[in-house]
Amino acid sequence: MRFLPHTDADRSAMLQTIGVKSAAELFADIPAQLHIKEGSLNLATALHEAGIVRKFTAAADANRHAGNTRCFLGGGTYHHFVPAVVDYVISRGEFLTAYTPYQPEISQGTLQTLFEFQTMVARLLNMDVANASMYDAATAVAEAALMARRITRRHRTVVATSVNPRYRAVTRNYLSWLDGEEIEVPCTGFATDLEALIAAIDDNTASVIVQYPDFYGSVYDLAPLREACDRHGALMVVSFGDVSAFGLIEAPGSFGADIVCGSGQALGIPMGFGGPHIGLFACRQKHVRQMPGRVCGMTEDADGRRGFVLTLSTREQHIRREKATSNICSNQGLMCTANATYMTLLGDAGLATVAQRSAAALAQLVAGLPAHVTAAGGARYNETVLSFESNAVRDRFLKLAEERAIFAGIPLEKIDPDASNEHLLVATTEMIEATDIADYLTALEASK
Amino acid sequence: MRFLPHTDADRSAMLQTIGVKSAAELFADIPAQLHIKEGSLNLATALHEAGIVRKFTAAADANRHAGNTRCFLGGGTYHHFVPAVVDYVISRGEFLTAYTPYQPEISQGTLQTLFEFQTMVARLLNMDVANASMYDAATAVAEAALMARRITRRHRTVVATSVNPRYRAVTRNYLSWLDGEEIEVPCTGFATDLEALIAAIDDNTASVIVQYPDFYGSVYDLAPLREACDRHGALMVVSFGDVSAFGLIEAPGSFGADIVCGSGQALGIPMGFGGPHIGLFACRQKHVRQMPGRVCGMTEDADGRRGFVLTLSTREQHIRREKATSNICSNQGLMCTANATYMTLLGDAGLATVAQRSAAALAQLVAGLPAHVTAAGGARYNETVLSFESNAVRDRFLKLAEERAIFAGIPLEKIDPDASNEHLLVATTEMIEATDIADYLTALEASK
Amino acid sequence: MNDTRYSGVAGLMHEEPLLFERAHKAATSISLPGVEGDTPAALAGFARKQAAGIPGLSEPEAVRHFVRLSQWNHGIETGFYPLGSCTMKYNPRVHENLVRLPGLAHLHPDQPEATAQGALALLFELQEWLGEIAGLPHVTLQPAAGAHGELTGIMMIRAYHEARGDTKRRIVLVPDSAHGTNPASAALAGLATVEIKSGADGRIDLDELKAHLSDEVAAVMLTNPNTAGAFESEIVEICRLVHEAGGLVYGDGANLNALVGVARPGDMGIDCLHINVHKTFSTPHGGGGPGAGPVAVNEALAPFLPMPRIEKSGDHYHIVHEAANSIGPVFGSVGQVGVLLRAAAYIAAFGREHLHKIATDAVLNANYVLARLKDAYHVPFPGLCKHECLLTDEIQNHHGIKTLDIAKRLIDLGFHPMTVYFPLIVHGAMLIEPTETESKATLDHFCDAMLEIARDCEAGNVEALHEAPLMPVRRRLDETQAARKPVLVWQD
Amino acid sequence: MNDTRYSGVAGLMHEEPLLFERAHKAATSISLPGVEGDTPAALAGFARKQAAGIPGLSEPEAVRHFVRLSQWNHGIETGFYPLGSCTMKYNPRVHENLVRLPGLAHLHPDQPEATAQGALALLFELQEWLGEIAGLPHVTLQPAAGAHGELTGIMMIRAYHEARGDTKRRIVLVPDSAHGTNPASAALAGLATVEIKSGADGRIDLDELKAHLSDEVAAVMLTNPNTAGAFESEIVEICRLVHEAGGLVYGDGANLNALVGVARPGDMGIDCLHINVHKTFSTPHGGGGPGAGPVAVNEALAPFLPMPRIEKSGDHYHIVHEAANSIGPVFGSVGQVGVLLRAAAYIAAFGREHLHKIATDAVLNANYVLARLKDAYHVPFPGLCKHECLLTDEIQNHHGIKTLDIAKRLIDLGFHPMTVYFPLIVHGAMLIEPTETESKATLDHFCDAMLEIARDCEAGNVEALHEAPLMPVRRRLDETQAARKPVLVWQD
Ligand SMILES: Cc1ncc(COP(=O)(O)O)c(C=O)c1O
Ligand SMILES: Cc1ncc(COP(=O)(O)O)c(C=O)c1O
Repeated sequence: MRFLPHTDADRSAMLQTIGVKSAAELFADIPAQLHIKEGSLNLATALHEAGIVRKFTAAADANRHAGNTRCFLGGGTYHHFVPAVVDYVISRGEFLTAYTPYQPEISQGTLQTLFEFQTMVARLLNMDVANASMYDAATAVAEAALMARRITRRHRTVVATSVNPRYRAVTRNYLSWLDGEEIEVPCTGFATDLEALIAAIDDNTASVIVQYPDFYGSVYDLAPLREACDRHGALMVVSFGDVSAFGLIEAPGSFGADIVCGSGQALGIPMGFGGPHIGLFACRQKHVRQMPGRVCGMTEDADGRRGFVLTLSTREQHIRREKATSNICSNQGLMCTANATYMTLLGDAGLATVAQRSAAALAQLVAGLPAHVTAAGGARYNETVLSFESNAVRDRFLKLAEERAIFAGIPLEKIDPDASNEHLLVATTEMIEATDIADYLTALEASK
Repeated sequence: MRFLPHTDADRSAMLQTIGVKSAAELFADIPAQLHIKEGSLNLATALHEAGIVRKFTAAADANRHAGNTRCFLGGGTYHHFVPAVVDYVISRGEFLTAYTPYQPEISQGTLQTLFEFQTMVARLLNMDVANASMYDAATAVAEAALMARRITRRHRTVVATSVNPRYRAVTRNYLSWLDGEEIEVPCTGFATDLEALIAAIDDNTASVIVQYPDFYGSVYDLAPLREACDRHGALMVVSFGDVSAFGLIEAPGSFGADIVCGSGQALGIPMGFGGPHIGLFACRQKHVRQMPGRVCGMTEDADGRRGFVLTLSTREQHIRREKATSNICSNQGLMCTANATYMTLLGDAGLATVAQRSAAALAQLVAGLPAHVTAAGGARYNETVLSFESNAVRDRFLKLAEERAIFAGIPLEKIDPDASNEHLLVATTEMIEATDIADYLTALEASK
Repeated sequence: MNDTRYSGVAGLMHEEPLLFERAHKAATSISLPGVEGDTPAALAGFARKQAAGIPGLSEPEAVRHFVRLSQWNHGIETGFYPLGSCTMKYNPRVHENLVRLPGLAHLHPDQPEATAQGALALLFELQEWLGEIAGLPHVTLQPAAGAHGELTGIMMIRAYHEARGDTKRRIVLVPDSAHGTNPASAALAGLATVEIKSGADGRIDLDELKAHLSDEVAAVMLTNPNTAGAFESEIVEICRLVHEAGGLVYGDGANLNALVGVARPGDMGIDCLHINVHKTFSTPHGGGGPGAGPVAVNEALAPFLPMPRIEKSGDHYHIVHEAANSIGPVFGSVGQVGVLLRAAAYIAAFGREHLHKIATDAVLNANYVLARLKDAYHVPFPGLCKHECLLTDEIQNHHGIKTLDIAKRLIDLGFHPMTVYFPLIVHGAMLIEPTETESKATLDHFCDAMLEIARDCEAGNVEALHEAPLMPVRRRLDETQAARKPVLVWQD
Repeated sequence: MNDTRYSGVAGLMHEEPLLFERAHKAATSISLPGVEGDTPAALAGFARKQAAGIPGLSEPEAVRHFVRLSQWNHGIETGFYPLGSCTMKYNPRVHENLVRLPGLAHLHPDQPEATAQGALALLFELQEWLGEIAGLPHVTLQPAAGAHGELTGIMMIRAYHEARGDTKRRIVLVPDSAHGTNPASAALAGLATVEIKSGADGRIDLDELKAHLSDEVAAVMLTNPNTAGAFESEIVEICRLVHEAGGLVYGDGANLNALVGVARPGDMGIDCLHINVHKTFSTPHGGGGPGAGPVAVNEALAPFLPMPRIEKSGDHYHIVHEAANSIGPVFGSVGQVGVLLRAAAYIAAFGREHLHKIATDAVLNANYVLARLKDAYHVPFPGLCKHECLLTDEIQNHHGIKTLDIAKRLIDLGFHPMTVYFPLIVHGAMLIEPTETESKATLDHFCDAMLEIARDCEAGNVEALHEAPLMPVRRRLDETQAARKPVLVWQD
């Protein structure tokens, strides 16, 4: 086996040093009836490296993908451009094959990168601090709900249904094992219903969770919500699906959000069929000791030189055990490096361009829609809902589009089980060119 | 431009330091009539990174290749398996983006790797020493002919026509500008005609150049040639196309070759449509000062620790100028690293397996040939010539094979302009599986 | 400072300022695709008023920045990494290429199922393989890491009891040797944890266990081999007792590397197990993650598995989103796909013929290290170990040297230290896990270094130990200062 | 030893024995594809009697071996690399991905043309682009490097004269400032070289040139800008004189970075030019190569281009192997395709709009460095420079410090030294080429370091200079010992 360095001679010598006669003796503490026969597991037979490459290549070739299909899919995962440099950086063994930086002296590469990541995330969201990642957006939202409960010592969580249904489902799940209630406030016209939401807040409310831009791409003013939260002493939690938005529109922190969380996938991480992505998580400095997850801080070494360490670990499971702020241990480390590299390559100006073009593409698409399709109105970032006169027309269009190498949108009911079946959730990024929009519109025309 | 770090403010500040008003002034020493108008060159318009990826992907997708076609092509370039580790090692910036190791203190990585490479090449060929690469096999053979002229101070070079026609053509070209003669000795039955070759050697002969296994894959005893060379004081130069052979058959050095040279492409380098490959070059210790090309040697540093440097540079163009042993400067450096990594991963045992399977595949193919096709006889490593009754049948077969995703062989006349047009040069490697051979034979059957 | 018998040597590196100190401009030179068009008017009112302050670097500068930073790290590719409980094994390079195939990397999770059959087939096969390896046939790939798997498992166990109307089971028993995630996960699922004291041999004490079992116990969470590297030989009896008391057994699979292909948790009576594929199946740790923590369960728990899951009907693979008794989703997609695919490749490389060699070489290596070090270091629980061995600093304490000093000295010699101060059941723990991908030569170098450190302690030759590490770009860092006044982001 | 203003810092690295010292076994654990079958009987008599003695390492060990070795290197990704005449610019990472696309990496050079049209189209386009950039429309991609291009060009020039029956032209004039490959290439093509002395300004002395021109002169080989970084402002007149004397002008294109998009060698009267794409067009140097040295020529030389070449007819691309007057092939294939494709990508990224910025920023950077250093170091040929600037150690010699010491001190501070002792026309040359991909901040750090070294010399503060380098894993190496008794391979 190519990953096993020992020769049989090595093994014999080692067994002798140990003082046993055979490798089997090393397993004598496992009751005999538990031993399975070598080779008896129902697995495939071993493959050499060439065989594995062939197998995975064949599997990959069996798929359509955003490299050979124009991708108008969003819903929390976006086909943004990933510079080759990002991939190179995270492929370097020194980043790729290191563990969590428990020994800071020989982990300063990871640690300084985390510090830069935290800083850039906090700045992009306009928040005081950010942690070193959560698993994904959905679990980040759930953790935000829990964090708000800890801070407020209240047990009521209000969630807008314009929050991605998957984030809501995970949050609902997490909360369901605890005391308290979770209230979901319906939206209207594929946009957040702020009034209804504000009406749902009371003095027992730990937090109100919204998404901005919301699940349907709608952008709206969070100021009234901030006021309402203040009135009731509730925390305002703002989630997001495509973080690239904040290169263009006002950041959640600017509205006074207490916790901001969502997906960092847009920042240099390929869609990868759903993962690994990354959950970004930011909060106010004053709440930092209630924050879940790892965090990197600045300090000095024995010679007085600046350096970085994981810090505030008294919040964490390995110190605090059942009283920890979260159970998270392994997080999305390498994806922080990907995000940091991406943001470094783009800077403010590049991030603004990505956002501007992502939004402009949607606007061009919507402007060209034929009469038999309507788009949800109001301010939208790079995502909206197209509504067809019937499920049949919609699905005919999807088929026509696929034939033209276009993934035209996500049937809304696929993500949102409550939705009816004549809608499409449609997203655009800077990977969409004018010709792609033209082809999309032609297919729409043809579907009538 | 994403590769240019300056802002306009940087540029202004720098121009001020220089003491000029504009960048144009920096080019004032170029006569005005030579200046071309900015943007006037007939080139494509600039592409962003995504555009370049799309362009190259489209071009790549327009090709068939050995990843999706069973490749029975050889003739000096072979589709052997390349472990992913090789590619990772040569992609590391520290190896990839270094220059020739002129400053040894900060180039020990490249230098130790070169020393390991030289050692492994010398061992594989069973020669005393090897240099740090030539451009490719063809130029290596030409350089060997020149080196033999320098050593013997004779000007007659005898070449077997069973040496790859491309190596011969380059060698002929190099020699054509110098005094002396180049004699090419025909072969018979797609195998080296040793007798005729020996007959062509005389006391003015600088070297006799053969290929082993020869261009047609034939393996033969070099001992008689050695004797003949000794009789006439000529040097014996042995070239090769697929160096993997020496995992299985006796190395050229074992027959007393004076210079051994050929392609190292088989050792971890993808075919790449013809390059970059690498020319391996080995000789006897006593001739080392007549050797062309760079060479790395062992030494000590100021603290007495072992280290490596480029050495014997008094042979080279930068010191010796027109009297240098060669004009070579940049060589195939990174391909040495690829070869070294590959050999390290395979070791003797792996190299033997590659060779054994490459040969076994050919034997299986030949054993299954239908009656209307004949294979050149005698001992063959992994390459032979298939002969058809007519050009029409051969080409019908090629077409049938291509339809079945098989590159079935190289029409011999394509490489060897002297060959008639009913032959195919066919090669096998360990990438050929039993099913591929079966499909090949089925296609042959169908071509009758 | 530099001992030539060990790899650690002083060399030339590069200081690298923070990005924010390096970059001096708002503009970056990146060029991007996309439509040229105006910002939609409707968004104008929402325009960001102040740029975020993310300094761009040109591509050449960015590469140099991160390449230099990378060189400050120790990774499995640079040296030995015997972090106990972390299973730092070699990460095959070819796996990095596989997951970057465009037909895998650029799939959208919600693209039509028919267009992603290749990916679904690989994931389904992995589900099957993991079930087979665990001896627990029903698998969810959703959990994002081990701790997340624990949470998922405990949720399922709770759902199981509740579905049976057995609602008063609100306690999870956790050995004091358990990893911190175990109690934390139980708490997150709304259950109370009660710690059970390990026996003198570091294993679960059957009497102690019995004393705690009751009709309020939902589950026992155990790790086998345990975090001291010892196999719980009474595992069958333990499971029987828990089951008898109406509870279920949750297995923390972080230590599966000791068992893979040799014995199966399901066969032992464990009901539910997470598998840290970033340990056992060699997906790279990435400086903290991402990992994946698939959970395998038996028939009883199968109905409660989270959704979505991948199922096969005929030749077609589906992502199934709904099931009557499912606890619901725990993650935003089917799982950390790229991580899971690497794990599948690792299993495929070994196959049925060789899979057990992972465990046999891992256990061989740990016992070899133990055999070589057991006279020089205190072994709290003597006997054979499994994939890792536990030592303490008791002997070295007499010379004023503690585990931390030993760890830091190892850094100077070129090794990543072992896990220190875990498990908590011994004082000054040093938990050493070599894994199966290390050579005898490397183990010997490491043991030589450890023995030399022990001799230096004996000889009172301890300055280098107190001062260590001296070689890396930074020496010991002040963690107290970092925590007291946390500086978590850069202020220009 | 460590000055925090510069990046050089001592850190932890790993010693790594030679492979032959590390590996201890004949067996490797690689697993390979292919048919299982017996060795053909006919080969039995030729079986290798003794294994080569190539020690295998397992994959984990091999990766660690080469990763550690890599860390001992300085590359453009780790730091500034101002090697004059070498054009060490940033190598775009995306290019590494492009050439690894299976549809480019796994093409056989002799697969049917119709199945490789994508690759041929890219190469053809590059041929056209290079011709356009050089102002010499006919291009061969075959030469494997600059020196190989020189040889090819001189062969063509010889063939040209001979085709005209002008057979007595056997001399090539080469300025004394020329790179060593120039005379070496001429000699390889069977011509005699005559050195022409540079004028006091380092440029070609027209009188000296005229004195050497005759009907025996086949060609003048010149480099423009020359190797002192100065543009040959008389280039038009030079070419006119050579042509008048019946000779041709060979241009060494190693310094094309100063001109690309700004001025064209062909327009100057140069007949034949090689282009080092591994300099101007940013293909990585790889620790010595591979490069590529395409040659561009005018109409007069076009018939003599080596074969094979890529041609287009209609929509179809062909590899043409034969042409009546071709000198024949100089390489075994159409060229170093993977290298050439990277060059094409670099040109494509700049395009017609931006290509000149390569030259303008490269020249700006060199002049900036010159401006900052010209008071502290001797400038042998004052005035503006092009893409590189030339200094000498004359001032520092007074303090016993020579170019080599300055170079080695730069290493400790974190920089790769400039090119030293070339060109040969000045004593103690230091040739500094920053390239267009370096930032002002990097140039400033480098200049600060150079100025500090100069101040240290003034102040007699020279110990660090004599001792340097102290930081890398090795200090100055004994080159004399290496050459006296060459040890080129390891003996077990
Ligand atoms: C014994 C044990 N359990 C659980 C975990 C948590 O796993 P993860 O980091 O994947 O969440 C770990 C990780 O270190 C562990 O060692
Ligand atoms: C001026 C000059 N000419 C020619 C060459 C030779 O080019 P190559 O190394 O590509 O053969 C060089 C390379 O350093 C050079 O600087």
